[in-house]
Amino acid sequence: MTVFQKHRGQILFVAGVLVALAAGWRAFPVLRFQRVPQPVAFSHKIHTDKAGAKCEDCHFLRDDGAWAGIPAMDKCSGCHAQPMGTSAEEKRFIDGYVTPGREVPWQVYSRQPENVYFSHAAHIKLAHLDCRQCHGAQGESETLGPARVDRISGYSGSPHFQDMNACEDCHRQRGAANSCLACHK
Amino acid sequence: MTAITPKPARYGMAIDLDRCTGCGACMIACAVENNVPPARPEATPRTGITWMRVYQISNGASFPDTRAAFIPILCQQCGKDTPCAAVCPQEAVETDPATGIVDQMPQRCLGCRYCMAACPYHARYFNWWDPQWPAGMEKTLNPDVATRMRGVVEKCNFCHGRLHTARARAAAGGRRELHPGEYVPACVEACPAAAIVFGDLDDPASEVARLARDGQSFRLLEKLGTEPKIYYRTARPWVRQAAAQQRPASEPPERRLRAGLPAPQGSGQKEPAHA
Amino acid sequence: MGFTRRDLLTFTGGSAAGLMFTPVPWSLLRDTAVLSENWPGVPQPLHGEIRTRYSTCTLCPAGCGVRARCVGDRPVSLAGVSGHPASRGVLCPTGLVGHHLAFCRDRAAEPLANGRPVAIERALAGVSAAIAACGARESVAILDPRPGRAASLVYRRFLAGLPSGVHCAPPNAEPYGAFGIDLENTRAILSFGAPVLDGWLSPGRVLANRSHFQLIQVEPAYSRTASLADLWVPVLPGSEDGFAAAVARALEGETSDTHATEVARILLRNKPAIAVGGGAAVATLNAKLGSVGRPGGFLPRRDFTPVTGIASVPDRSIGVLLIEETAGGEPLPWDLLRRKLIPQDSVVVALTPWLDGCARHADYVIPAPMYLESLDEAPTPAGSTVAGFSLSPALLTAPPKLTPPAEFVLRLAHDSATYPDILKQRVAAIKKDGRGTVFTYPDAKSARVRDIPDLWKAMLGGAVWLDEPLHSGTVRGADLQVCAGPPGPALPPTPEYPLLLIAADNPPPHGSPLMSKLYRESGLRRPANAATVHPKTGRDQGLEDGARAIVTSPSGKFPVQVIFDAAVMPGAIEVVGQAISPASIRRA
Amino acid sequence: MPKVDSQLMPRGVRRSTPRQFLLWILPWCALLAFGLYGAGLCLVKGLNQTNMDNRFAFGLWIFVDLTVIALGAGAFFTGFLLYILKKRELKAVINSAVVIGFICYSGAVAALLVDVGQPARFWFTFWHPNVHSMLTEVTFCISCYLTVLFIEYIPIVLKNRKLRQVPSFLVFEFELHKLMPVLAGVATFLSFFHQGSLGGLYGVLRGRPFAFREGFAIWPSTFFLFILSAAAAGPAFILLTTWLVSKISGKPLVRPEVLPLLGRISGILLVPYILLKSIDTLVWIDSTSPARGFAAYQYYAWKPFGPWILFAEIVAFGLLPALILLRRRLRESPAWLLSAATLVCLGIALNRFVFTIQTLALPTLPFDPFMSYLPSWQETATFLAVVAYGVLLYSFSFRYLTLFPQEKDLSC
Repeated sequence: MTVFQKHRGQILFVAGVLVALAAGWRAFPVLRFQRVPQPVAFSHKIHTDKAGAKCEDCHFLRDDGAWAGIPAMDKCSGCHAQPMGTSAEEKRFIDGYVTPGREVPWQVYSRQPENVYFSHAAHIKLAHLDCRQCHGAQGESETLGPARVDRISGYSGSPHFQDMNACEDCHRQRGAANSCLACHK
Repeated sequence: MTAITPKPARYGMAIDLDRCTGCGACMIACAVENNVPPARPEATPRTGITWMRVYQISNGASFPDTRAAFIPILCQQCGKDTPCAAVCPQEAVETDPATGIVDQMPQRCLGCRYCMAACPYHARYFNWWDPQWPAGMEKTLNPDVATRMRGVVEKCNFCHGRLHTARARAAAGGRRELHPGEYVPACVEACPAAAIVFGDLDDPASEVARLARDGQSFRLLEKLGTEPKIYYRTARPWVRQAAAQQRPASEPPERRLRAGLPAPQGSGQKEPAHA
Repeated sequence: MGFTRRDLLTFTGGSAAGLMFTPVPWSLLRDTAVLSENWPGVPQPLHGEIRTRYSTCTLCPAGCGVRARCVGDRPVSLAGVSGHPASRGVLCPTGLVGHHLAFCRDRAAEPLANGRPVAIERALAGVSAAIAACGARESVAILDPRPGRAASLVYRRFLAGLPSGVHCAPPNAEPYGAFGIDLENTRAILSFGAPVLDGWLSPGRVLANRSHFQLIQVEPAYSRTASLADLWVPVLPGSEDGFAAAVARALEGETSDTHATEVARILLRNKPAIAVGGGAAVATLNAKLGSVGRPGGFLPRRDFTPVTGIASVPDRSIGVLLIEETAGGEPLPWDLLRRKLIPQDSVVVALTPWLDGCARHADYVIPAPMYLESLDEAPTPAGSTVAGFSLSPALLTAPPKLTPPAEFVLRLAHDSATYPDILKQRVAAIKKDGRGTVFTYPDAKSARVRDIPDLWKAMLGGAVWLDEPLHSGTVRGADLQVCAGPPGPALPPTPEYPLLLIAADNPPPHGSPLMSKLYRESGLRRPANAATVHPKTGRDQGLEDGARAIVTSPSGKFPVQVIFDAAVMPGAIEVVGQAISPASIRRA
Repeated sequence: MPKVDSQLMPRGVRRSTPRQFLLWILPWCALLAFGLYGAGLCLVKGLNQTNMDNRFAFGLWIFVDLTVIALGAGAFFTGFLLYILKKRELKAVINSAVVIGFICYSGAVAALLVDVGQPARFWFTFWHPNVHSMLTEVTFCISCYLTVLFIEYIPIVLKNRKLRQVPSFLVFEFELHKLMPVLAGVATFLSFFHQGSLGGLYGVLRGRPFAFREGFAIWPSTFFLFILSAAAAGPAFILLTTWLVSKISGKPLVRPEVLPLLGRISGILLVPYILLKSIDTLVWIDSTSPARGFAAYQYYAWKPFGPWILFAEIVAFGLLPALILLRRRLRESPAWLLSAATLVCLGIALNRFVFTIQTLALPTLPFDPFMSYLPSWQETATFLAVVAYGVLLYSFSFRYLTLFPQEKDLSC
């Protein structure tokens, strides 16, 4: 009659608990999100350093306060009609998208539900937030990491854009508007 | 640090019933702006969605002494003890302290319709059907307003999408405060007779505040004490009588509203009872 | 000893308990909310850069300026152009949802010959053959809904080349002939049934001036305009001319019935005054008021070229009839057209965006582009005192197989020019004359034609050209030709037909499904099948409110839904868009 | 099969043959199936299947929910009298009362889940509750109380002859039983609250002067009236059902003095209710309603809702049964007792009808029309499904469980 025999029930129960905890805290957060690679290995670094481009050249506020977001093909083809460098990736990009004039299906890191409203204008011009605060060091990145997408909802799984609480907390701390329609439409 | 929130406004409207020609432009501009779907054939005057609805009222007299007027009804944006906001079980309705606008969040709404029972103006509408647009027409939807799903309540929110746009434009110019007239709801912009004046009731200089103060203005069901922010104006005594009077004990069927009448053929079996 | 079922249960119980203390159940629960947000089948709006584009409304003769809010190139909402001389920044309800028309049912999608789809070439060949086959006394006619356009010029040129071509227009296409109305200076309007506040001329212009003219509405029905007029004079249908004469006498100081005297008093006190709405007596009344050729009255404009009204085309004379239908106009009553056709071997060609209008009776249907689907033109705005012209650039991409009516006629004429070429020529001509000013929509500014280098480009960007006013000295055709007045009843009421049908409210035009929904649910426009009667009349006929009934008149019977309304003249039945005639009504 | 069937039955009582029982439940099953089909349509195709509309946002379902929950109050009130006030005689009906309560509440909740437009979001109310809303209070209390009823139901089930053979069940049942007084206390508290909140639901509608009532603190007067009326109606309903079951099963189930006792309780509670209700009505007519711009008389000018409704509510269905139930001699005679109990239940139903349907039918804007509403067949079917479910659950419980402890002694 070993200890195991004696407390077989309890031991098994505890084992179950432990397994569940491990699965819930370790495995689930990983499984929950899908890592979708970007279609083109774009390097912010090269564009800012070598090409001497500024952030605002591509990502800017329009006069009406709308955010231009990710530039469209016409912006790229401005320079990349012919290869600027020698990299295979650039060639692939030109043959695949520039020459046929196809838009690049970029994966948006911050994909939100349709009813969410976000104004870059308010956050940049009024709250004077630094891009890094939400987008991290994307601007200096060598390559674009894969987008984290919630497998069920299909929305962004990136820590900053995951749920409403992050927004609400910051708004509360800064005493900014927190009514539903302030951020929903 | 409240500095970040701009000076709160209390948006409201003054609607001149003597100018209103009952053309319905306000209703239509509203529906286009807010992505209201076309009706199912089964829909009736009582199940359709019309954030803004123009009613016809009459003095009850008979030909040739009869007189008619039009009165647009939208959410009256009650400012005190807002009946619908108090009753919602899950905070899908709230009054925005920054604008005084009564917000309705369809994505939070359970569809219990308690708020509709609470609203004395019948200004809240339920999505009885899945919204549907004719093929291709969904490409004309307004990107500033999210479409709603079936089984939720929706209502006028003073074209909040336009408020977002106006604020973004102001922010781009580094401003927190909006200039007067920078933000107007679709119905105000569309009214061919310029019968609707919109603005901040708390700004004494504003046109709307001036109109709200003058003797020709009144509000619907004022005695309920919910401080609606929609003011109606008329110089015609009988119109004021018909719109502001206490509910009459009973009325002859002729007095009945067109809106209350059975819809044209193919619009379901529901017939209103006769008073 | 092995792993028993009991062990398994214990283990599962444990893990279930453990799971409660992990994010798993809660985040899954939250995701169900997301699922209920993306309710299946609910479309999501397109996103993109918001642009503003301009056009001009061609749905009715008002010629209002249109400012379109577009996502990328797609219009999502339409609005008026502030400062626009004709529309004063206003669009009517129909205009507000003009961009929905392209998505309506009943659209003509491809050429049809006797109901069967054919290639456009085949249709062309068929029609030209029919035209060639026309004898000397079998005329070829084109029914032109808006004479005075560049397209009308194309039609006239083509018809001139034929042995007997007739360029004709629907009744009252040109209500006041060569004259426009100087609303800005009018102080009183005596209207005989004209829908002055319900879509008359350019609604924006009328409402902008409403505050400084008195409005007297002479009409049997308590119409929208009547309800908003300063004075409503209910008269029996057909007695308008009599009343006009009475007013004319009263203006002379003769005593006549109290209403007329009252009206005369108002007119004399508020000069300049005009009488509108048509009828011979109205013409004389205007002469009496001295409102012709004077500021605040009827002023002649330069561009007028008279066309034959369809009514004055001899019966049984047309061998080939080409009918152009606009996207906004309501179709003519078919029997009016049928009478003009040669009974057996006549050919009808419908140049129309709709399948439910005259297309139903046509041998050939040539699908026309819908409003905003192709470059179009807007002629002189209705009631304008000066000639005008503007382009209506396309905002939507048209489906294939559509042919603009003018283009079809050009091809019949073996003319190599396209419709845009014709429009270019028109603009070039305006530039050449160098008269008048151009109001450009984007900047809401007016400039002299001479000062605009590239008029065509300016027009494409949204602009309206307005001619210089004629000096009132040089009044051409000083006698005001006025359109026909409101018709009286063909027959008097009889025991068989004790009641009187009154046409009230115009039939709802082709419109966005959204518009028809809103009108139906608000009850703001009467449903097409409504018959409105005075409650007393209704009860005398054994009806009650909301009942379904049958209306019978000498010209036939139709089902209606009864609406009781004390505003209706006792003994009358107000129906939507019906000719005035005696009738009877009984329960269905 | 018959063997198992008989083994499941309580000892010492006689039950109908399997055949009879089958014949009894079949029609109810059919009705249930039909009802579920109707409810399914509403869930799949949406609420356009009902005849509710933007004016009649609430319809048959809400009316039924309110009524059923009021009648189900018997469960908590009997429990309260038995365990808290130690009224031992009521032991005879407590099990039956619990089952009925469970049926009423679970039925109401089921109907509510069909009634809301987005059933998948039911948990929002717990996740983001709006504490100012009476409906939140109702949702919380009802779901908690339903759980309590479920727990109260368990021992009754575990007492089943076959289940008793599992030793651990026996222990569990015993433990639970010691818990009963506590549960009864909790149940009483919860029920008092949500019965009240259900009344509050309408009393707080300041936009509907017909329903709006002044009150104490956050609770309008209807809050307290609903509690009282429910407490009065509950025993009456237990009385009726008990009588009905014994008629149908053709067996005496409780000692003769039990039903009159229930009647007496109901009568005693009715008196204060009627009194307060009358006062409340007078205050409302005199000040509450006029103060908000609505002369009370005009509510009753819209046919068919004439002044007769007030009379029926207060006199015919209130005072009259109260007087009957308080007279010992009348109470003793089954005919009087039962008709009085029926009147009480009808009165409750009428009262709930007035607050749900009449409130919405009456116009508020000066140019509003008066409107009427008739439930669609899908709505009615869903309602019938709830009824059928109740009958079936009760039938099975009665057959296999001991709902009436005295039955054994009375039958032998």
